[in-house]
Amino acid sequence: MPYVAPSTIDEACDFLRSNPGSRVFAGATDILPQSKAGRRLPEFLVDLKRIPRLTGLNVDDKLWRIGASTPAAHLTRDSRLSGEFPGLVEAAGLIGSDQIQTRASLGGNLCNASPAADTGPSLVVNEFSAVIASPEGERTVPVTAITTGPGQTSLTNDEFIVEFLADRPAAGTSDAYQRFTPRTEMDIAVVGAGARVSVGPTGEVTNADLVLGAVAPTTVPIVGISDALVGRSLDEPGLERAADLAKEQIEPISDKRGTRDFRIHIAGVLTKRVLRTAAERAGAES
Amino acid sequence: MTSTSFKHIGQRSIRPDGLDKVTGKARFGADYYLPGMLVGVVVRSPHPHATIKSIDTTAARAISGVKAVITAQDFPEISHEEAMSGESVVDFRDLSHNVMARDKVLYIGHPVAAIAATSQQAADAAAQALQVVYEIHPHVLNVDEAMASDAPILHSDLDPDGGEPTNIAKRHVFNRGDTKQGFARADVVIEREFTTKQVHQGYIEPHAVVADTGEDGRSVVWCSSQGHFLVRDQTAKVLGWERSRLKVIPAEIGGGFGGKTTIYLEPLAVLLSAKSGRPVKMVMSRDEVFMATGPGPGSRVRVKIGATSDGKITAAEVWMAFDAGAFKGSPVGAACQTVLAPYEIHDVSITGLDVVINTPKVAAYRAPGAPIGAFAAESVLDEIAEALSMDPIDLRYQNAVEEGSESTYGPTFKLIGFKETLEAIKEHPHYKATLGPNQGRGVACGFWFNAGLGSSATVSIHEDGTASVLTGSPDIGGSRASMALMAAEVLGIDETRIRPSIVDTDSIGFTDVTGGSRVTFATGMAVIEACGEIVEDLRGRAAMIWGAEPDDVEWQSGQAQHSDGSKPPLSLAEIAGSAAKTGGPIAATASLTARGVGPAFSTQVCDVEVDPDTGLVDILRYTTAQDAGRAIHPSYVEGQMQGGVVQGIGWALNEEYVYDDSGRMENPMFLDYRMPVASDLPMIDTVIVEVPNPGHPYGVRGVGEVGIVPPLAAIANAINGATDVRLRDLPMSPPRVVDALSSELNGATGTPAG
Amino acid sequence: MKTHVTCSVNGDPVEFLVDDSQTLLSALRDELKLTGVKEGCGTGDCGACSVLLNGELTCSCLVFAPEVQNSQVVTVEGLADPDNLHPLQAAFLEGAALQCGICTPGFLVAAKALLDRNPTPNEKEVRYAIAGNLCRCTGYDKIVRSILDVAADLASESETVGE
Amino acid sequence: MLSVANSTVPRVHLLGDLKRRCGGRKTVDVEAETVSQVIAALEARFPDVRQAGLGHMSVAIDGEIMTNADYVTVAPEAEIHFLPALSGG
Repeated sequence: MPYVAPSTIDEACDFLRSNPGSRVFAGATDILPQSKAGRRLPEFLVDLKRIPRLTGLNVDDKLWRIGASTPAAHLTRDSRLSGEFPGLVEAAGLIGSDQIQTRASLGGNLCNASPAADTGPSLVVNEFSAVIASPEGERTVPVTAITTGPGQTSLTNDEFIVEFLADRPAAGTSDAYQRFTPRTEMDIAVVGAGARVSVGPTGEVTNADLVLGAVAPTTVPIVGISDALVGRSLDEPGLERAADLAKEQIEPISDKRGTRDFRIHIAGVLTKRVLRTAAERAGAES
Repeated sequence: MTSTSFKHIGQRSIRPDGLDKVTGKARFGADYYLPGMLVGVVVRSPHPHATIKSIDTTAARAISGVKAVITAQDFPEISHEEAMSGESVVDFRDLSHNVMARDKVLYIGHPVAAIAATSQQAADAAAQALQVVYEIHPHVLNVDEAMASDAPILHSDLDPDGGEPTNIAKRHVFNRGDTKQGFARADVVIEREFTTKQVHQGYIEPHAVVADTGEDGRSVVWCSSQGHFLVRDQTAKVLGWERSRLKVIPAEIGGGFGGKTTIYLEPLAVLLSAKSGRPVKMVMSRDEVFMATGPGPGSRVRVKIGATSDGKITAAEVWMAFDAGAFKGSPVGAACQTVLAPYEIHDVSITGLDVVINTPKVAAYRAPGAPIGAFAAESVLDEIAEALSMDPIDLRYQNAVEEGSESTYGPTFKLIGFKETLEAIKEHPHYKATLGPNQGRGVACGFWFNAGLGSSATVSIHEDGTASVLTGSPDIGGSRASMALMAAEVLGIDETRIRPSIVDTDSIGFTDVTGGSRVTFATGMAVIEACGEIVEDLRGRAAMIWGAEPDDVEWQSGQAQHSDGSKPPLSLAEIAGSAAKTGGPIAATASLTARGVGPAFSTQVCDVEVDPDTGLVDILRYTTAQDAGRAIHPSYVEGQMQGGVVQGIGWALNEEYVYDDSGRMENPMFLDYRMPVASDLPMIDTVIVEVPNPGHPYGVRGVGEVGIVPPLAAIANAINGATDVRLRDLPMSPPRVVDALSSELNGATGTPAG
Repeated sequence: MKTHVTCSVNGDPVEFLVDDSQTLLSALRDELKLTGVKEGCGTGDCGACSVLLNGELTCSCLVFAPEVQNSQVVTVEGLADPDNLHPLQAAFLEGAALQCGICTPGFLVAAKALLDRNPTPNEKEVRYAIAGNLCRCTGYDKIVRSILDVAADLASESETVGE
Repeated sequence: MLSVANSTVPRVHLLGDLKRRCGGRKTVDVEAETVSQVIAALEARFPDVRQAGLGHMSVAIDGEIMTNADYVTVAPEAEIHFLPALSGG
């Protein structure tokens, strides 16, 4: 299984087109354990870390660009990103240990397509889009279009994510990510919750979004959160309503990491906590 | 005699093997590479219970690079023979069948063949190509399933009651007095049922071995184990070899906790090497460690304790069923003896069942069996204290055993330090600190016998006045430092001038395993004895030099001194320097069975905070007091206490084997087998209590094991303090806590008395 | 077919041949015989194989060996200089921060990575920084204390320099 | 003399299975100077004891638990218990 490390997007695309047995990777933090667990390694290992556009963070007046292979540690160390997307940075800081975060990337976290991936809810709730390279050229899709089920994505074998894009958040808008795990570190989310909340000048909620992970085959945007919270200050009845909405809209499974009932219960708890944190960050009175 | 009267003992010296371990030079089991070395792999059963109909090795052998393939056919048939091996009784037929399945496979991961090849790829390909035909049987995964009336039977020859074969391998019964009368005297009687899951010792170093068989048919084996003599003897037995055909060289060992007091890979590597004529290295992967090496048992336990209104325990009944894994031999017997051992109770009835199930054969795990019994008994005692509105330490103190108390398992205690550990915790600031909302405090106690067994030591004095101390006890936790300190104390020279080494099976007398908390006690005793002989020898030589009688020579501070002060003292180095003129080499050996074992007690207090929404239990503060007898090297005594507590915390909160319906372990990796990480824990405060063991020259008791006994109950009791809810099923993981809290809210009463 | 990798390990130029699917851990141990790097799990869950790869703390079991072409790798063998132990190594010895010692190389490398980035961590920061390293013997108490001791020494040294 | 108080010979204390095999007695006094003689004496008087496998059990003499203690001397006033052999971690 030869290793190749293209240095340009075109080179990578050409290689992938002519070698259908290839698999792209960035941090290798999933592909190597999977091969240990018996999954066969691909015919070619295509390392996407040597393409400059895929590694790095850029921000202009309007837009954030995060290279798909950028290690999570580069996100957590970037104070501007932490200021504008604290929730996404929290999620990146929860992917495995420090050892893992120097390697694991947003692109890998999304394309490994684990329902429990920590950055999924934050990417979705912040409406990130993904620039996808393919032999036919580049296209941009919402991140929700990428993962289609556990271990499955909509990308074809010769496609890969170049970077993630998002508008810079407006003043009075912030996000948060929280997950539940039995251990404080080195664990997989039993439930993960990403929230984005906007508040008006008097501290009332003007918009609220919530996306949950590890409660269905792919991330679940919860419908009706804004309706439950908009116009109110953060009060317990509103949060209770949001928690009920979350619990109604998810379809978790029971597995070694948690039962269905426990996941539903925790989804309700995290919904309230993560919305409160995001709202406080956005300037709401608690 | 207080610690201050010692010059070396009690010092926190730098461990002699430390430099190699912080620089990466130390060689552990997997760190040996020999010229021409082959890679060995094990082919394992994918079924939890099946008859092996046939094994066809033709295709596997045909793969290029494959040098040897072995199955049970290559091992001798061994009949049932029980003998002491290590610290416990081993049935060599079971041992042989566990290292290589003969007729039946009894768990997923049970070896059916082993292959040696020139590369990992070739070995893996051969493993894939091996053809095994199985006839699959239904399986049982816990004691309840195994004892059901229609349960599939694992072994046709287990029938403790003399009837039809069952999965109950043994029934232990300890009855004393009359529990009926005892309970009649009680004002409060509480009976509860508990369950625990299998847990793994969790050593970070996977099992590893290199075997090299010479043209003369003798093998040299490098491996990490808790006892290389045990590896030699068990491997020889399984292979039908004479023991002297094997020389086992101990590698540094990366943790054992009881799990490396048996053999798995060693006979396979030796046989593969013998067949291929080349060195063979075998290293387990982490999932092999989980699926094929010793977990500790899962269990179901019932405990009933009665007490008078003023807190005197009047009677106790205990029923315990432990799973043994695929072959008999769970530590339920030890659990029966330890479960109530800290307390003076005259009317007791204890029954223990050893039950086989279709999982890996259980192995010893730190104070084997005792934590499970203590989880149940110490939880019930806490409820009694609550029912009587008594301080939980006062209740225990009132019933605590002391010198002269008759133990629940029979013998009368000599000098012990249990009450002193209770006092230490009661007086500790931790016990009086205030608690916040959702926080609770729990206490629990534990007992462990400790072990003596056989040890050897050879001490040599070199011409320059330095010394070598050789033993056969693998050092898992700093015991070389303790050997050097004890030798320094006897010889009177600085410990930095003493080099302690652990040497191979051909280079020292037989030595039992590093287990049972015995090394500092028993191997230390051999070192002390050998050093004592050296001192006698040195006195004689000084007398020779002075033309005096040996009785006129005293040994003080590393010097020979004439009793009337008429001669200037002769240092050890001076006498050693002229050794050739005074009788030649100075060396002594001691080989002994260490008598005078002193048992260990621990009392622990724990504060937790429970998140009522998520069920997460946070350990806020933890203090452990333990009677060490005498702390030879206090840092490593503390280390044993802290390590034992944290293993107990893991067992209490999150660790468990999760099996799916097909009998496959679902979490054979560190990501999902959740051992505590650093951020889960507070500092673990220690109080070393020193009530010297009268059976040891320096008062040493063992310190390694008892620390893991109290935490399960201490944490359960603390959770009750925080939530008013008692958890009786391990692990007390967030889903369990949430369930318990919500059923409490719904008015349920928890586990009913059985 | 094997790949020829040239890189720096502990400051020395090295080259080795590997199968492309081989890990950096396997290259260090099996090819270069740097056995101070330990394998506890092979899945990035125990940290025993921790190395610094271009200065970043990494599990060498999660790196394909060919990835380190032209890179700098530091293992536990490279922490001490010829005359002196690294302060962390000395502190681990003084503080009895190891029992069996199998996890020690990984902890030392992880602790170095922490102190390189944050010379004055508090207890919580230390505990989270080493959460990717499992130790089953010590309960972490003496490891955390030893790292904090080194941090305190670094702090007082920098104060002294500042004066 | 069976189960009769006799302060000049070792006394074996019996629990559970062993007690049953010795006709329900709580203690048995035996004329013996070593552990193996104790076992032989017990087996001679109570043939059922042979199935208990005393030779593979630990023995506690005056509170101290030992294995492989066949030739260990027992004092005239010794208190003796037989216990299942144990394992330690």
